[in-house]
Order: sequence, then C-alpha cells, then structure tokens
Amino acid sequence: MKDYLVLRVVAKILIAFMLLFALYVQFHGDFGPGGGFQAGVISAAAVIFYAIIYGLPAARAVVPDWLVETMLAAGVLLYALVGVAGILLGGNYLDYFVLGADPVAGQHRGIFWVELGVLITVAGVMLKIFYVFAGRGSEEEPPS
Amino acid sequence: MTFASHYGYWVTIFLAIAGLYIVVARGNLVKKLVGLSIFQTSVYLLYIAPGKLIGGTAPIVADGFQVYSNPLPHVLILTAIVVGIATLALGLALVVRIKEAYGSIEEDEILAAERGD
Amino acid sequence: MISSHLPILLVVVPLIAAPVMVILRSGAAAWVLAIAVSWAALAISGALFVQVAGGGHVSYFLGSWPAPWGIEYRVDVVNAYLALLVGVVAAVVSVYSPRSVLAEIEPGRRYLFYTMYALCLSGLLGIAVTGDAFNLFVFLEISSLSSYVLIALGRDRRALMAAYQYLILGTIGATFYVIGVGMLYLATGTLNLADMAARLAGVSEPRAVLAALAFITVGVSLKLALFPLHLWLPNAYAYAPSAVTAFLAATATKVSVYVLLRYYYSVFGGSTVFHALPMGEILLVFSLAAMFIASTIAIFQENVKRMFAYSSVAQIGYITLGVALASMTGLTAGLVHVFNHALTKGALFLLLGGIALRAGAMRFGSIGGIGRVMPLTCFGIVLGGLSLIGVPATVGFVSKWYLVQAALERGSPWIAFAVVASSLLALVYVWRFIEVAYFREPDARVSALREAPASMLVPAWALIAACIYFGIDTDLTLGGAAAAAWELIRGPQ
Amino acid sequence: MTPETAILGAIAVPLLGAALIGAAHRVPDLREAVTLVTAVALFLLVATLAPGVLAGARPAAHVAEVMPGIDLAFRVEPLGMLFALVSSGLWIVNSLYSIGYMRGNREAHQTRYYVCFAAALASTMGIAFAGNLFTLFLFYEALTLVTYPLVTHHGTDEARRAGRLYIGVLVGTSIVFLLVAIIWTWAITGTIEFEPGGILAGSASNATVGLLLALYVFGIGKAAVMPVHRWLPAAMVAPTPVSALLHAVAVVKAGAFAVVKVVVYVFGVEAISGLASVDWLPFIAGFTVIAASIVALRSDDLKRRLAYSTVSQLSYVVLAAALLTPLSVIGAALHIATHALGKITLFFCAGAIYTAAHKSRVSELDGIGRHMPWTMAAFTVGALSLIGVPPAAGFVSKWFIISGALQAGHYPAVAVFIASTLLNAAYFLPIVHAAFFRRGPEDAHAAHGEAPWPMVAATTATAAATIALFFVADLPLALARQLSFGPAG
Amino acid sequence: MMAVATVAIVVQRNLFAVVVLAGAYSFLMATVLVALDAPDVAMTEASVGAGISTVLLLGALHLTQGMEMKPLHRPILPLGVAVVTGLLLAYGTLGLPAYYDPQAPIHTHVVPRYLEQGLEETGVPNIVTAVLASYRGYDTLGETTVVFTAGVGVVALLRRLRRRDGKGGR
Repeated sequence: MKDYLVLRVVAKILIAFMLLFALYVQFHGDFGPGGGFQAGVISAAAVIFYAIIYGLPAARAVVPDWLVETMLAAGVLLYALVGVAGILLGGNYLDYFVLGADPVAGQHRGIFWVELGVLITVAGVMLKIFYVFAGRGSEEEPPS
Repeated sequence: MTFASHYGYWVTIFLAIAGLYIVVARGNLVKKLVGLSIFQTSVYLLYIAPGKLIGGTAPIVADGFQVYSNPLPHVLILTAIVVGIATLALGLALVVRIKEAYGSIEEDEILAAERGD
Repeated sequence: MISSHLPILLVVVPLIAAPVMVILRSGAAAWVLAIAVSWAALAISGALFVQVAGGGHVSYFLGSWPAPWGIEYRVDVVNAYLALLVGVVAAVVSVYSPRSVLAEIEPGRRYLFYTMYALCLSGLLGIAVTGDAFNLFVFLEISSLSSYVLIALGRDRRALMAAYQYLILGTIGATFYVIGVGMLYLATGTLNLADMAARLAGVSEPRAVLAALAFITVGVSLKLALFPLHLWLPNAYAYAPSAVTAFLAATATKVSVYVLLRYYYSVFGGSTVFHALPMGEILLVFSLAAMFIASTIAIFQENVKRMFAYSSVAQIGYITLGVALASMTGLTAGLVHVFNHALTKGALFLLLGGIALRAGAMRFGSIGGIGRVMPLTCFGIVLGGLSLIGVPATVGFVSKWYLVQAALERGSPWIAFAVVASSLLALVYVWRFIEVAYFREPDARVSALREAPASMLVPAWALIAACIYFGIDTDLTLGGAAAAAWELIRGPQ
Repeated sequence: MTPETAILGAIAVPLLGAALIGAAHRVPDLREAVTLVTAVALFLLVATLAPGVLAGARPAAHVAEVMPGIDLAFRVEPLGMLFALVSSGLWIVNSLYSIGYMRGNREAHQTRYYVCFAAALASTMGIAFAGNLFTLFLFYEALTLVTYPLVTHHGTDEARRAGRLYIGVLVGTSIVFLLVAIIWTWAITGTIEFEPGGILAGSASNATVGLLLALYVFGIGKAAVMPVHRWLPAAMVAPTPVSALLHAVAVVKAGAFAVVKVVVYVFGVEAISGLASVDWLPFIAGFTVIAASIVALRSDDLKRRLAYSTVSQLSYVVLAAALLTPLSVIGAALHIATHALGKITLFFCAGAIYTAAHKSRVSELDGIGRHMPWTMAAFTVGALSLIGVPPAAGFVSKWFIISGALQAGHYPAVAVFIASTLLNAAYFLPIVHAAFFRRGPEDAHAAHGEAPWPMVAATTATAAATIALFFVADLPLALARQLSFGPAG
Repeated sequence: MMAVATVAIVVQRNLFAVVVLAGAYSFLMATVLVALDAPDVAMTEASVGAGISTVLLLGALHLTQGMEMKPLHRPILPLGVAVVTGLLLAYGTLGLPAYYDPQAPIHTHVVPRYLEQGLEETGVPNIVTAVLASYRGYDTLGETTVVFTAGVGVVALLRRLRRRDGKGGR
C-alpha cells in the first residue's frame, strides 16, 4: 500500500485526529465515558495504523522499541508510585486526599496521574504486542 | 420471580454454555481461545444486566437525572475485559510458539507428537 | 509508621520491582532486585505474622476509603501464616535461581524471567492478604498470567503445550470464580469478604449462594489441582524451568487452598459448608481418590520430575483431606501439611533442578547410578522422599500424625488406614528413585557428571534441613497452623 | 556423670563414632580402631546406668516436645537396661569379628559398613531407652533405614530384592499398623508414655484392646511373628556380621523388646490378663515357633537354618510375654539376652566357616570340626544354649518361660515349648555330630584351618559368655525381676 | 443476533471467518452494553473485543494456519460439562433478585454512597471513573499490572533472539 498517495495523506490527517481523540477521551474521562485505558488503546491504534500504511520499519523509526518497552514499564511504575506518594504524604497507599491542598483537588490530581499511568502502559503494551506479532511475520505486511 | 424477570440471565447462560463447549470440545488452539473469550464475555452480562434500572441512565452525575444504573459492575467488568484481552494475547503468543515448535495448532496432532518425545 | 503499612508493602514492593527490572533491562540487576524483594517479602510477612500471631486482625484501607466502599486488606493469622510460607519459599528460590536460569533461559530473556517472577510473587501475596473478592480475582490473574509465562520458558517444547493447557484451564477456573463472586455480589451487594459474610446471613434465597459456593469451589479446585482437575499440573511442573517448578509447587497450589478455606470458613461459614451441605463428604472422596490414584500414577512415571509432580497431586489430596475432616484437628493437619509439603516439595524440586542442570535428562533410564556422582543431591532427595513417606523426625510425619488423629477422632478408622496405606505408595515411588540412583552402575555419561554447584545445593539443603528441624520442633509450624485453624473455625468476629 | 548425660551420651557416642569413622575412611586401621573404641566407650557408658536402675532408679532425659503432649524423651527401665547392656556389649565382639570378616573376605564399601553399623547402634540405644511410644517409633524407623544399606551391602540384584522386602515389610507394617496403633492409643488415652501397669487399663473397651494388641504385634514387624517374618531369611544375603547384627545385636531384638515393652508398659500385664480378646496371641506365636522350627529343620543352607531358628526363638519371647504371668515375662526378658548370646555365637561360627572353608551348606560340614575345633566347639555351646540344655544360658530363660506357662496353666504353650525344644535339638545336633564324628572328604579340607584370629576370638568370647551367663545370671535376673515385681521385688 | 453469531462461531471451521464473526459478536455485545447504560464498558468492549483482539487473532492466524481440523472424537463429554455448568448457572440465577428491582441489594448497599457522595468526594461526575480510579483504584492498579504482565509475557515468549529461538527442547 506504500504508494497510494491519497491514502498516505489521508492517513496523516487521520492519525493526527486519532491522537487528538485519544487525548480527549483521556481527559474528558472525568465527565463522559472513557479514560486511560480507552485512550491508550486509541493512541496505540493510531501508531498501528501508521505502521500499516507506512510499514513496520517506519513505525519503529517513529516509536522505537526501547521507548515502547520503557513505556509499558513506566506506566505501571507511575501508578504504583502515586500510591507510594500517598504513603509518604502520611496517608494510606493510593490515598489521593493527601495529594492536594484540599481533598477534592487531591482526588483530581491522583486520578489524573493514575489515568496517565494506565494510558502509558496500555499504549505501550498494545504497541509492543503488535510489533512483536508483526515482527514475527518475517517483515512482510502485517495482517488486517 | 418470573421467567421474564430473568430473561437477561438466559443470554448469559447460553453464551456460557457455547463458549465453554468450544473450549472443551474443539481441538484447534486458536478456536479454543475464541471460545474462552466468549465464555468470559458471558460473565459481563451476568454482572452488568442486573445493574440496569428502568428509567435509569448511565452513571454520570448531571442535573435532571435521579436514577442511575449501578456503576460498580461497570468498573468490575472493565477490569474483567482487560484481563480477558491480556489472557487472549498471552494465549495467542503461546499458540504461535507452539506452531513453530510442533508445526501444528491442532491439539490431537500435538499430543501425538508429544508421545513421540 | 511503617509498621502500619506492612500489608500493602508486602504486595507492592515486588510489584514495583517488576517494571524497574524491565527498565533496567539487565539480567544481573534483575536478579539482585529479585533477591532483594524476596527477602523483603520474607521480612515483611514475618513481621506481619508476629503482629497478628496473638489473634485478631490488621485492616488496611487502600486509598483510605473505608470498607466496603474501598478495597480492604485484612490480615489475620491465617493470611499471615500463608504469606510467611510464600516469603520463605521466595527467599530460598531467589538465591537458588541464578544458576538454573543461566542454564535454562537465553540471555535476552533473563530479566524478563525475573520480572515475571516478581509479578508472580506479588500476585500470590496479593491473593493472600486481600479482603476483597474481586481484588482477589485481579491478583489471581496477575499470578496466573505470570506463571503461564514462567512455565512456557522451559527448555523442552512440551513446556509450551503445558503452559497453554494451564492457561486454558486456569482461565476457566478464574472465570468460574468470577461467576461465583458475581452471584455473591448480586445476592449481597458487596464485594468485601467480611461484609459479604455478614450480609449472607440475611439472604433468604439460598440457591444463588449454593451456586456461588459450587462455582467458587470448582474454580479454585482447578487452580489447586484437586483431583480430577489436576490435568494441567504434571506437565506444567515437569517441563517448567527448575526454579519455577520449585516455586510454584511450593506456593501456588497452597495459596489456592487458602482461598478455598477463606471462602468456606470466613464467608459461607464452616457450619453451612460442612454441616448443612455435604461439602466435607465430597471433598473427602476426591481427596482419597487423589491420594491413591495420583500416587499410583506416580509410580509408573518414567520422568523423575513428572513422578514428583504426580506425588504433589497426591499430597494436595492430604491437604484437602484435612480440610474435609472439618474438625479442629483435621484443619490443623491440612494447614500444617500446607507448610510441610511446601518445604518438602520445594526442596525436592530444587535438588532435581541440580540433576537437570548436570545430567540434562530427567528420565530414570538416563540417571542410573547418579547417587555415586551427585551424593549430596541424591541424599537430599532421599531425605525429602522420607518426608513424603512420613518417616518420623521429618515434617511429613507431623502432618500424617494429625491426619490420622483427626480421622480417628471423627470415628472413621478406615480413613486413618487409607492415609497410612497411601503413604506406602509414596514409599514405592521414592524407593524407585533410590534404587535407580544407588543400585544401577553409572554409565559413562553419568559417571562424567559432577556434583551440583553450591549455589543450588545450599538453598535446597536449607529446605531439607528445615524439613528435619520442623519435624522435631513444631512450635512454629504446628503453632501457626493451630492458631490459623482456630481463627477459621471460630469464624468471622 | 549424671544419668541424663549418660542416656543422651548413649545415643550421641555411636553417632559421633560414625562421624569419626567416616572421617577416617582413608586409614582402615584407624577406622577400625575408632569402631572398637566407640563400642567399648558405649558399653561403659551404658554400664554406668545399671547400678542406679538396679537400685530402683528410673533415670530420664527429656529432649524436646515435638508435638503438644508428644515428647522426644527417654526413660531407663529394667527391660531397656538389659537390652542396652546386651546389644552394646555384643557390639564390641561384633566389631572385633567384623574386622576379621570384612578383611578376610575383602568386602567393598567397608567405611559405609562401619558407619551404618554405628548408626544402627545409636538407634538401638534410642529404642532401648525410649520413654514413650513416639520415641520408640522414631528410633524403630531409624534403625530400619540405617540397616538398609547393610542388608543391601553387596548391591547385587539379589541384595536389592532382599532390601525391597526388608524395607517393604518393616516400614510397611510399622507405618500401617504400628503408627495407627500408637495414634489410636494417643486418641484413646491422651498419653503415649510408658507407665508401669499400662496406660490402656480401663480406658479402652475389650475389643479395642484386642485390636490394638494385633496392630502392635504385627506392626512391630521386627519381631518377625508369622506371617511378617519373610524379611528375615531374605536379609541373609548380607555379610555375616550384619546377620549377627540383625539377629542378635539389634534388629530382631529390638522387635521382641518392643513387643514385651508394649505388653508390659502400655497394656499392663495385670490389666489384660484373662481378657478374652487377647487369647489369640499365644497361639499365633506358638504356631510361629513350631512352623519356623520345621522350616529350619528342612533347610540345608546353614544361615537360612539359623535364620528360621531365630524366627522361632523370637516367638518364644512374644509367646512368653503373651502368657501374661510374672514368671513368663521374666523369661521373655531373659530370653532376649540369652538368645542374643547363643545366636550371635552361631552366626559367628557360620561366618568363620564361610571365611575359612567357603562353605555355607549343612551337608558340607562333615568332619569340619577337626580343622576348626574352636569354632565348632563354640557352635556346640551356642546350639546347646538355644536348645536349652544346661550349663548354657538358654536353659535359664526357657526355665522361667515354661514355669510361667505352667503357672498360667496354659498347657498348649507348654506343649509348644517341649515340641520346639525337640525340634531345636533335631536341627542343631546333627550339625555338631557331623562336624566332629563324621569324616569328610580329606582333600577338600586340607586347604583351610581356623578362621582369622579376630573372628575366632570373638566367637569363643561369646561362647564363653553363654556359659558364664548360666552361672552368674543374677544381673539380668535382677533386672528382669523388677520388670514383673517392680523395684521392690 | 449474538446467539446467531455464537452458533456460527461454533460451527464455522474457517478460522478467519471465526475471527470476523467474533469481531461482529463483540460489536453486538457493545451495543447491548450501551443499551444497559454502560457506555464505558461498551466503549472498551468495542475497542478491545472488536478492535485489538481481532487484530491479534488475525495476526496469530497469519503466523499459524487458517483452517481448523475436523474434531476427531464425538463431543459428548464437553457438551455435558458445558450443559451442567449452564444448569448450575440457571439454578443460581433463578435464586437472584429479579431484574430492574430497585430494592435488589446491589442497588441498596455500597453503591448509593458512590452515587450520592461520589461527586463531592472525588469531584468526578463520571461515577464509573470515580470508582475505577479512586474508590477501587487499587483494582485498577492490578488491572494495569495484568496488562503489563501480558505485555512482558508476550515479549518474553515471542522476542526474536540472535540464536534460533522458539524451537524448544532437545
């Protein structure tokens, strides 16, 4: 597919929108449906889409393996550390109340960070799995 | 309690039976996994369906709504879904390795090969 | 201040270590971390045990949300006893692992191996300390997924198939568990175990509860490989990397036993399960079947690891038998056997790992006369085997004593005879190993072997020594088991 | 030295010896020296306990509480004292003999042999001094396990089969019957201590007592009551000193000892005498006595003949204990000692013959007395002792047993004793006769003379002891009396 | 319709078709979930069930094989197992409170607090998010860990190493 100009152009725009949508889902999760997980999936999907259009190597160039692997670890770490922060600030584990000036603000901050953690890990894992599966397909076009 | 009041459960039950049947009966490793995820999805309904309330709405607090459907099952099932997909991914990875090791993804053929080992 | 956070630290320390290992991407560093967290787990669980040994329990509200709205960690002597067991095994295995990992895992995978190990540990501990039905499921999955991977990392290609089968059956089991929990939730509206128990009293319609009991029993029994749901276990144990086999054999099934006990006694209530329902009789039948059939199968195995795997199925039968007897003595017997069998089997599989490292093969045919070239390893296996048989001054004897006593107290001597008779089957398969190891002339390949490295012998022998020591001084094991049994029988306060 | 340390020492010394022997495996002379020293030390250690026990003391030592109410504890009472004295004493001569035998036959794995031997003695002491059923069981199993390498010493297929039978029968019976019996006792009475007068008295129903007695008697497979005797003849594949250990020093004696001890201290002689549910035991034992003697009579292999003679002689002890009269119990205790002396002598002779002349069949022994006078003289003494002819020690114990039987008015038993005595004579005397009064094919014997001196020395020593014991039977008698009549008696 | 899809999955032996059907099935499931006022779940189910798992399955098939063998043995036992399970489910569910019963314990216990104080306690109007991230945030940590575990696991299993890999054993 690498030489369908239209597709490539459309894809570029589309991917931009997908990422945007991902962020929307992420931060609008407080008010509407959605949250870290869905956002992660979508942003991963964006990259996967990119890989499908431009081929795996190109995608790997944009989002290199080491980054992905770090992502999938970093997310969990972030989440877990938010919990530890709760302890350090004198609360229980995953206690958000102590994170901010007043409880609700603390809750907000806590939820924000953990959702971010979820996003990172989920996106990382999805990408990683995709890479690995596709990479195994002896470098040819991954299916779908 | 009437049959009607429980019809939602019957879907659950049907799905559970079908899924479990695929898992146990079919020898194809991929198909087993598909069956497994169907079996898991049947649980989603078991949890969520009873959470619905007549005239209720999605549990997003806003003015003008009093009755909300039960959010807790939603949360649990979100987790369950994630666990399901994680299991599926892992299972598929295993299947790929098995295919490379045995050259087949049919249980019977593989067990036959193992007897050779 | 820190002491109030022990329950959560127990779980989170290994959980945090895992991603760090991935980020560091170094086998050596990962191993150092693994050792650190394992010993940390041991220390924390020990401290917890001391905290609750006197009775009573420690509650920990995650996110400071009071139960039942938030998730509660609830540690009484039962969990602590189990966590301590997991801690001990983890500590030993972590020291043991590097040598076998070097031999069995490709360099690029080693840090991933340790990551999985840390996750598995965290999952098991999470199951042990949580007081929330659904949280238990989540951690069950963490430990399960990681153990599938750990098993699949074995060298033999059959390890892959074993892991796959375990994945299928394990997931079915977990799903059964979730269904059970779902019914309990729909019937009571809560997920907190203690709260659930309290509200179950007010549930008029028993059928949902019965079904839940059935689903949870079946689901967990799949996990603990209660005969005839053990089909995944022998291959999984036989072909997994040595360290993994030892770790899982000593912890995973034991944790499942705990879950079962927790539901029977702390949620449904012992009297409901064993007096209103024939649960005891049902368990009794399956336990006896496990003891005899599995032991008999073990006798005819050609692969030593597989033989001891089947013996595990049989030994699990002993544990559930103790549970099935549903008396203070019986429960004590079951719980003490949880600990004792963990020690014994852990030691045995660690030592077999030494043979796997040196000889490569595990078939009786290819290790004839190995006792001459690997004296320490084989003598250790002999001692472990004696503990399986239940020779006095080993831990196996203590368990057997209490099982028989419980059977006699229950007024059914035939069970007592069944217990001792089945241990004769153990005598047979253990002796099979002894004769192969000592009476066959070692062929050229065997006589070229060397004794296992100290880094493997020392941890393994530490466990063997424990098998002997706790066979003579039973204050800790028996005391803990008795306290736990009492806590369970007394029911929720 | 306090009695307590002496008791613990009796266990520790042989173990220490075993360690040293293992350490000295490079230097055979040193190794054997260690063995002898250990043996002597052990005997002296045990001997220090005797006066106190004779004076009525019951020294005890508590090691650890294994399970609530179940201790690892020792308590020396007359029977155990007697047993300990006999086996520790015989160990000295046996070690001496072993040195000759193992070197004479160039046996392999000699270090392992001596180590296991010492370990076996440690377990025996444990059995002898056991203060409760648990301790008894513990060391009983230990003895089985440490003697296994001795039985299978040659590592041949035959040895392996014998080993299987040995472990299978001994561990099997002990776990399936003995262990259950012990736990049952515990469940009924709440104690497993050995108490004068018994612990079951009153707390167990008539039928239960009978069942328990069966469990104990057949659970203690080492007592080789038919039908659980098969392991003993099979174990004959082992080197002769091992046979001596099995038959005289430790194993079967431990069995007989355990039976007597259980009857006296768990059931209580008075408590169960006359109970209908225990009548069967004398007949089982009596049957074993006769049947085993007949088998012995019909077997041409010398060691096999001796083995079956042991089976029958052991059932003397069981039978005597089962008669439940004070005199017969004394006789039982004594017979443990006297049979030990007689039988070890006979085995020494068999081994000596094998070593010197490489003969193991009765039919080959014609005229051998001329070449091995000392050995065959000793053999004669041993044989007389087992038959029960004065002036050999066997007479004393048999006297008490038979008078016990008469006292009980148990005439079947009396008949058994008389018949068996005749049988004993029938399977021993021909050997003596052949050895001395028949002349064998000359050329065959020209080759050999007496066995190596340590063996001859040991043999003559035990033979002499057999005679001596007849004249100075006071010590064992005194101990045995206390068994029936308490310290006062 | 879901039923139809399921039956089709059972009978269909072309695995690609099975996968596609599974995707369709997930979409249907998602719509049902929306109907049940569970938009979050629906969204996830759609993205996961219809999206990721489909991709994964296709990827796996691409690496393995497309057709399923005809099963050798008669599936009596499996059917039995499945049906027994179903009956047990039926038995249990019949004992459960009827649908749409506001008095059912799940509506009267625990949850009210989420719905009533959730907003002021966490400041998050989407109660699902509130519960997910805060009240039961620890579950979500576990969930994330599960994902992480799966990711690392897949890497551990499928990563290509310099040495030939995948071939286990001997």
